[in-house]
Amino acid sequence: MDIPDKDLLAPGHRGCAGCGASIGVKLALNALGENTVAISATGCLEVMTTPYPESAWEVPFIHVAFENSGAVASGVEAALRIQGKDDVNVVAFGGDGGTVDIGLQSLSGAMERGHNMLYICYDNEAYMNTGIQRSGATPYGASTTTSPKGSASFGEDKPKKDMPMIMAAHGIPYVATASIAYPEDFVNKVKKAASIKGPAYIHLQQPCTTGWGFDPSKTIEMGRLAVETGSWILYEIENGEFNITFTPEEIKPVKEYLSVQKRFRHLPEEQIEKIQKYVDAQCSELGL
Amino acid sequence: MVSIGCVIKNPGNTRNNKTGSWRTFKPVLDKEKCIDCDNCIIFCPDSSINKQHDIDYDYCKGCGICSNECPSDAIEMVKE
Amino acid sequence: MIEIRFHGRGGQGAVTAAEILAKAAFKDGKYSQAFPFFGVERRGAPVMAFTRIDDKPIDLRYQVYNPDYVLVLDDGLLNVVDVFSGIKDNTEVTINTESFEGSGEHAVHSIDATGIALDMLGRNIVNTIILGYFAKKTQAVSIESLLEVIKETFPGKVGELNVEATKKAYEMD
Amino acid sequence: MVKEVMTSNKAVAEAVRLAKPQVIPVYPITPQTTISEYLAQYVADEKIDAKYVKVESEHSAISAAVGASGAGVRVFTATSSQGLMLMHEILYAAAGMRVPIVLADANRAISAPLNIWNDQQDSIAQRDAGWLQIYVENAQEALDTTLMAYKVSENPDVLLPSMVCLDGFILTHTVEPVEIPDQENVDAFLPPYVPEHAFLDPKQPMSIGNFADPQYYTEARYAMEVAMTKSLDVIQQTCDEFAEIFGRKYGLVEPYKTEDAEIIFVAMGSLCSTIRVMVDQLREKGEKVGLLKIRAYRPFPVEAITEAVKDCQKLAVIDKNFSFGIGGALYADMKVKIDKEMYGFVAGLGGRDITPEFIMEAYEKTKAPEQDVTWLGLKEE
Repeated sequence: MDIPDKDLLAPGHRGCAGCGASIGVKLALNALGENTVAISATGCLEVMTTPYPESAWEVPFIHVAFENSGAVASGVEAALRIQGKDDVNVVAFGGDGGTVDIGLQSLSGAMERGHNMLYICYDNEAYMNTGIQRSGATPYGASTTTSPKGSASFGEDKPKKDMPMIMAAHGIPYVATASIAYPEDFVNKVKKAASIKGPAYIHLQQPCTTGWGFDPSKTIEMGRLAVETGSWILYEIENGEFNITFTPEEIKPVKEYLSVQKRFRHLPEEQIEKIQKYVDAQCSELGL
Repeated sequence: MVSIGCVIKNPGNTRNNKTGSWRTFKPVLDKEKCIDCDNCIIFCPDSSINKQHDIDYDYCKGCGICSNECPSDAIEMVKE
Repeated sequence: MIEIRFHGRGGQGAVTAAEILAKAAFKDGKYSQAFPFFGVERRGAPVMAFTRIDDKPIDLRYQVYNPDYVLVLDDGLLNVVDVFSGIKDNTEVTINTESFEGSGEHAVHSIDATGIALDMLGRNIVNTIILGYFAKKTQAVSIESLLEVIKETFPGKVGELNVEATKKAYEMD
Repeated sequence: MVKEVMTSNKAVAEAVRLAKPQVIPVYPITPQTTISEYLAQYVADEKIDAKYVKVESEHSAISAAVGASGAGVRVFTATSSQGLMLMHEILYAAAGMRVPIVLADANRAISAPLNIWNDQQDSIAQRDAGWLQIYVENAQEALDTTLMAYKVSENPDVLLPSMVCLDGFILTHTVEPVEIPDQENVDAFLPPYVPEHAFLDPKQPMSIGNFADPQYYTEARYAMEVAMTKSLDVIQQTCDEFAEIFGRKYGLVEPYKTEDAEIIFVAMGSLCSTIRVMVDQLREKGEKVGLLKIRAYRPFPVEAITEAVKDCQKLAVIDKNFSFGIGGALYADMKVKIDKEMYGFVAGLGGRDITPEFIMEAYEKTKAPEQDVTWLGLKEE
């Protein structure tokens, strides 16, 4: 992989030690290069990178609110294009909350209108910025502060919203899933998305040391486990054509992924089995 | 005085913020063992390892991802 | 200042008629104003529109309650709406109807605009025809300006047909 | 220069065409809709060289507007009522980010009960968002004010967005003669927007819309108050410059027969037309009465108001909005800042027609007051 002389996400930002979002955004920006304008939803990313008067963004950056990065990006894109700046990459970032929940409408509108832009959802599977509340992207069984385990609860009782497929249903030219643990796969997808004219969406799984409950050194390991257990499947849909982009040599039991995270540690065996069945079904549906 | 609209015109200036002070353990690289896979550079959340694999302790928060992802066990986490 | 009130049904062009009249008066060198009273009703429901014409700028911004002229585009409205509401002794009321048998209390002109419309336009759109008749009866607006505005409002063949129909109404007794 | 008969909505669209914004994100809503339609057609017919962003909501309209303005181009959007309410959060963000957007609000009542007709509660509800708010009285003023709004908002001393408030239906759907300025003159009056404080250019990266902690937030908001105060002069200068070129004079406020008036009506928007006629009628009967039309509600022109009402005895303030337990917003602001005996009147809510009788009632009740605040034309049962 090409290593740039200077990262476009500067150090000194306030992300947690071991922050997966920083890794994902750094990789994406480096892949896109300097001729890029970035938009961010409110969330961990925005708060940790732009505490006035400091900013970690080495490319032009704008943030407006939590739920509107799709629409803000639409305006940015329109403004750049009308000025003839057709070659500038427009990339919008939103966390899972800002993407699959509160920002869904705004994003849907942006995708439907066909803006030439890339939207990257950095998915850490809960509202981490405000202290680990569940989102529509929180997986089944995860204990969060608003889907806590308890005497009558095993945690989140609904499966993760299938956001990439919702995006694919918009008929946009490029949709992909990715993981920070597979940087080459991710970077290739970012570059492909940028080269395609029209809207592109990448759903990037990004383990969160604080929210998932694992040692900061294990951020990448956790992402790898998600993929190796089939809990997170790497694929792309290019002009409607579906392709798995990474197939693990052997698919490990999901328990290996669940048992090393605090958010799943409470799960009884029968719930783990249920999750295993769900994961198996997903794998077979997508052809992994 | 704040800038108009709190716009930041010299971005990248989080470099003023030396997050190295957050660290409890620091990564130490044994260059003899290094196989130039660049994993430590690619995965560093704080852009604290340069192309020559020098670790910038001004910013390294000591997360240990580099050590964990090093296939040749060339990076050891040492208590500050 | 003269104040005109139009009664019609949604889709019959009462609002357009009020605007055409205002534009024609403006072409005559006068000041004018036209506006609808909109309900949320749809096609077919009763609507009202108003026009004011004056020699000086018009500074009134409320509805017309005591009109000098009332134009009724559809006699079916007579059973639904009090088209005579607020009229003055000298208010002239024009109704699109084959024949009007009122109480005799009010001065009413009747014109079979629908007949002309069906005959000349092939559909029951009477707003321009009523305006032609109004222009003749009142001379509140010149027929030349009226026809010009009708042409501008409806370009092409529709405009030409409307101009002919309006002329016919103007030439009627 | 051509003169045409048109609605205020068309007049606004004409102003937008002349102002040449490059991005127009709009979402239709009654009674603003025809603005969004005219502009879509102008773009379709290449009368404006702009990107018309067909957003899926007002929230996205204003969000895209902030994005585009932040990216450094001139932007226009328009809305009304519920749409403005949906924009609420981003209106504050726009002002705080100091992006000089111009927005036309077709003033309409707020639900519930659902009502599409005119009052001014929608824009009044946004009075503290940090936007300049100018209320207009007729179609000509709607056109002229839209042009002036860009010049004021884009002034480096101001850099706050502007809201041009025009009464729904009473203006938006009323046709009347309007003078359309020549493009040449408009270009001379309103040069292209050249942003210096904020734009998005990879050649010169900057971060916009940042996070500010307690150490900076207060100063950021205070800077807006300073800009808002400065905008008083900028608005007046802009009006003077406009008058030089186009011959039509406007101000922060417009006094009418106030010099020797004992009672002065104070109001905003289209209502002022009818009040002016009533003032003339009352004057004919020997009553010493005048009108103070408030054009600029934000910034609130305390000095200009104080000067205009200094010699009168009483004020009759008519609001098309209401703050519970207080009275109308204009009345409340006047109470705080203007040292005069005054009475508040709430009228015209949800499209209730404000007839001469209502205005006479306000006059009588100011002469012989019974209470501080009166709802005009309220049906008792």
